[in-house]
Amino acid sequence: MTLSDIAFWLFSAGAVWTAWRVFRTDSMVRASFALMLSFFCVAAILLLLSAPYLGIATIFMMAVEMMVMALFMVMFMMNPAGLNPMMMVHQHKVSIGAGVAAFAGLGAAALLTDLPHHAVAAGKPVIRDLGTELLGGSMLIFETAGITLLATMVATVVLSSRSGRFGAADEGSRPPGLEPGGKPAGRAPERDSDHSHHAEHGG
Amino acid sequence: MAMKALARIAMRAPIPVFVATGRGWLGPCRKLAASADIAVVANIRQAAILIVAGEPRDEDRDALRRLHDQMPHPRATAWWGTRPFAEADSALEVSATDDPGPLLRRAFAALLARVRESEPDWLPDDPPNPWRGEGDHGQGGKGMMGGTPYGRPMAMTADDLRDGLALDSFSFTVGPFYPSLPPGLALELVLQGDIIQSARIVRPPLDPGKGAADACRSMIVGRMLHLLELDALARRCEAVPVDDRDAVAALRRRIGASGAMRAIPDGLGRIAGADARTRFTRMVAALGDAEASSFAGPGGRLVDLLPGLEWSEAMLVINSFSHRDLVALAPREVEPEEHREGHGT
Amino acid sequence: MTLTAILLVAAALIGIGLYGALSQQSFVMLMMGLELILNGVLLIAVGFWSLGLGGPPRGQLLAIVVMAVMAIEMAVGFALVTAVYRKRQADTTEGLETMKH
Amino acid sequence: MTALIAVLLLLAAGIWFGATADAVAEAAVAGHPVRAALTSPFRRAALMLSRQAIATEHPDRLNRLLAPACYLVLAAAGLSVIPFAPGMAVTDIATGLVLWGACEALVVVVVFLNGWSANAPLPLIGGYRYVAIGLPAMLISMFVLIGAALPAQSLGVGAVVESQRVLINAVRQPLGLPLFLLLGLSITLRGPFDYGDSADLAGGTHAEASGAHRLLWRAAKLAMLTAFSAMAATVFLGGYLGTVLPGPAWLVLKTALVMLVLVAITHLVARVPPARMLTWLWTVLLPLSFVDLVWAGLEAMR
Repeated sequence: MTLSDIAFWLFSAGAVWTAWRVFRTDSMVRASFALMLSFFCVAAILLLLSAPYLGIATIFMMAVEMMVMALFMVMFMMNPAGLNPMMMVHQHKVSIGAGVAAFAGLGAAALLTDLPHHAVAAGKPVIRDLGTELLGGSMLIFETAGITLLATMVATVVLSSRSGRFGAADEGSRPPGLEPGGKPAGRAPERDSDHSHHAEHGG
Repeated sequence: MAMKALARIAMRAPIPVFVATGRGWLGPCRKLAASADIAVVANIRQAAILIVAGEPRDEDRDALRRLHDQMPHPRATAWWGTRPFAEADSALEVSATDDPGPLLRRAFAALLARVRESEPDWLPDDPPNPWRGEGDHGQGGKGMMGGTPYGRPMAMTADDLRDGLALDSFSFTVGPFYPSLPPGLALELVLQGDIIQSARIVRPPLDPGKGAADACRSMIVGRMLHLLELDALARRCEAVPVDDRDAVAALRRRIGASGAMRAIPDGLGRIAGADARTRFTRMVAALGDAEASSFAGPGGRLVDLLPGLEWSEAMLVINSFSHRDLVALAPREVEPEEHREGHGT
Repeated sequence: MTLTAILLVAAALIGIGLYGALSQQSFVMLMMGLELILNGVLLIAVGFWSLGLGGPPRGQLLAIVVMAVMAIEMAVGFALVTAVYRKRQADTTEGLETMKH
Repeated sequence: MTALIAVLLLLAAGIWFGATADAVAEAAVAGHPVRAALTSPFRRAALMLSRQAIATEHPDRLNRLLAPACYLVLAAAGLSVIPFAPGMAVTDIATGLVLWGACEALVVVVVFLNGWSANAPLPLIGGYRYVAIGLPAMLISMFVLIGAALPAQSLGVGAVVESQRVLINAVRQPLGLPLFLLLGLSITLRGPFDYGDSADLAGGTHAEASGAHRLLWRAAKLAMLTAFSAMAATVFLGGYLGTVLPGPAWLVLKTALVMLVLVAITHLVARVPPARMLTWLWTVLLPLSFVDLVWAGLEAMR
């Protein structure tokens, strides 16, 4: 058992335990940051796997992502600190079954498959490799990811902003007629009869 | 031993005091703030001595008790020109005409040396609502939404002014001893995030009384500078000798150079043709000019100006008025209802 | 630290993530489950790259793509949550019985 | 090992120097005696240590402890990538700039947690507000740092220093240092970028902190000021490069210079309301950082 083995098992235990805590804590903010810690543990394993750039980039990215996640938690949950204990789950048994089955299936596949063994050579310039790959042979893939992210930005603004093209989003938009003064082109939004308010999710 | 050495060093620090200003006491409080030996802090959590300057209003007495109990140990209370509460044992009393400095220094040293006993709480330390034991999870009610955990009602959704998302709103009371508000003013605010949805005057600001225009002005400009994160300049402003023309002119130049005026957004809190920036500029120009008339009788209500403003903008708007204008803008609202909580810090 | 061990850890992460994604009522918690699944996928990708295949540059590219997918999932997810909340005041999956209006 | 000791020494010295510079600048601007200010940090620290650290009602206890402690650790981690002399850094890795970026991002998390954990309204508003301002400020700094990495053709901090042998980055990329200083103000919660611990919220995220807890938070902020200043000195002012004096001495001098600039800005420049700053960040400062990046790229290709 070398030092890196011990580190690997410690970080693995950390990753799995914090991942489990995500769904077992009452405080939503703690859940977000437990998830962040799970990612950090995986990032540390990536560092052990001689992927320094990917490891640190994961830490960087997940710190920001989980911060935003925590904000949304505080925003949308009426009990973000879990001062009022709660359990907001559905189809609980099925989910546990599915989780266990996924673990068992993937685990069996990992144990039973004859896996290739060819480790990264020490001293291989992996960051340089990644750079030349991103901006060389796989530039199209990289650029596609970039364009997709741009499209995502536009889409998120469109989806989340209040002012829509045909009126405020929360009032139900209705496109104008095809000719001036004509019948509206779309279907008229029906008035929602049952807005499900917070009060409905009973414990 | 180490604690004793620590206390000996700590004794030589400026005395951190929190001042609860009473009616007509702005002038003396300003003198206190000017002393280099005393640090008037903006948060009760930093204070070692609470100074009750002047007779508190009857309706502020409970808020004052809560304020006192938020002060960390070891602590003491000095009663300056007023009679101590019945529950205040071994009170430090200073007569209205005396300078409290020496007495405070002695008491502060005694507190740190553990010679003087720290004051106990004045109010019972109970949760406002007992809640454990009822409901599915012991939250004191039915379902996830029931109950009042720790005496706070669960957040409920309400319409909002900014983006119509209608998330949970949050209502609470600031004042009457909130350091960023004029003395005496207490507001009940409904917030969505940090946007004020509605405001209600719980207590009107204290009437500054006659002849306090100078003290008022430099205290208000000081508060504005605090709000603009210019603490050191604010301290200079609170201490500036108003009859020294050169000192006042130098202060004015410093304020101008810091960009304080331009930092206040254009058109913020506009009423009777003047916005917060204009009012602040006028107030700075009138520093040290006892004759300068305040921008009197703006007409309108403070509570109509605040909704839709972000927290720090709202604080800027409130502090851009002279005390006399604010008294006119924020009259006592007739509502006999008893209020829940006053946030002192 | 063998590839098998790494795959087992990743399987555990994916299992927990799947449980979360299926069981949670709150949208945001559901997204946490999805993120955990992607966390496992990231680990698998880099595990194969590092211990199985001798570090081909494209393996790292795959990991970068997984990260981009995570970012997109989060962004679109939150935008959808906001849009749904704006329309229906709902922040749980039960609030959506229909996809219309 | 020497590098680790150097980091801890620099951190301790930086906390003292920052506190003293703050006290002196404050006294100078406020018109109080400057001599007394030289020793006042010790007295204030002793005072904070001899007071009670109050616990609020039902706080998030774990995070209340972790937030200031992690802030301090992040400062040390950030400082650990900085070389004191060629090759002499605690974590001498090829992705030093990315690690520093991760520290920046985590500062936002830590400040938010500090506001969150008190279970009180004003700190929470401070935390929320800080996230809104802190995240875009961090984005700007990342673009600026990538700009500085371009001439070095490496993300390693050591390589960035070596690339400045002919011309320091502050001259080569004139927009870089000013934009990076904004981040410094933001991650140390200072003056014009103090949106987390601001006066309008009676102290914001640490409004409910007292005694030793308050001292720890303040020390952590000063530690981060030191780490940031050392980073700015290294990436834009050439770090340990310089004639006559030994390398580490140059680094310390340049770090102190950046600290003094930040302290001066803190006490002399007013803060704008957050909504306005947010607009400026996204519409003026972020595009400026793009300009800096393009500038750096063109200059590197020359």
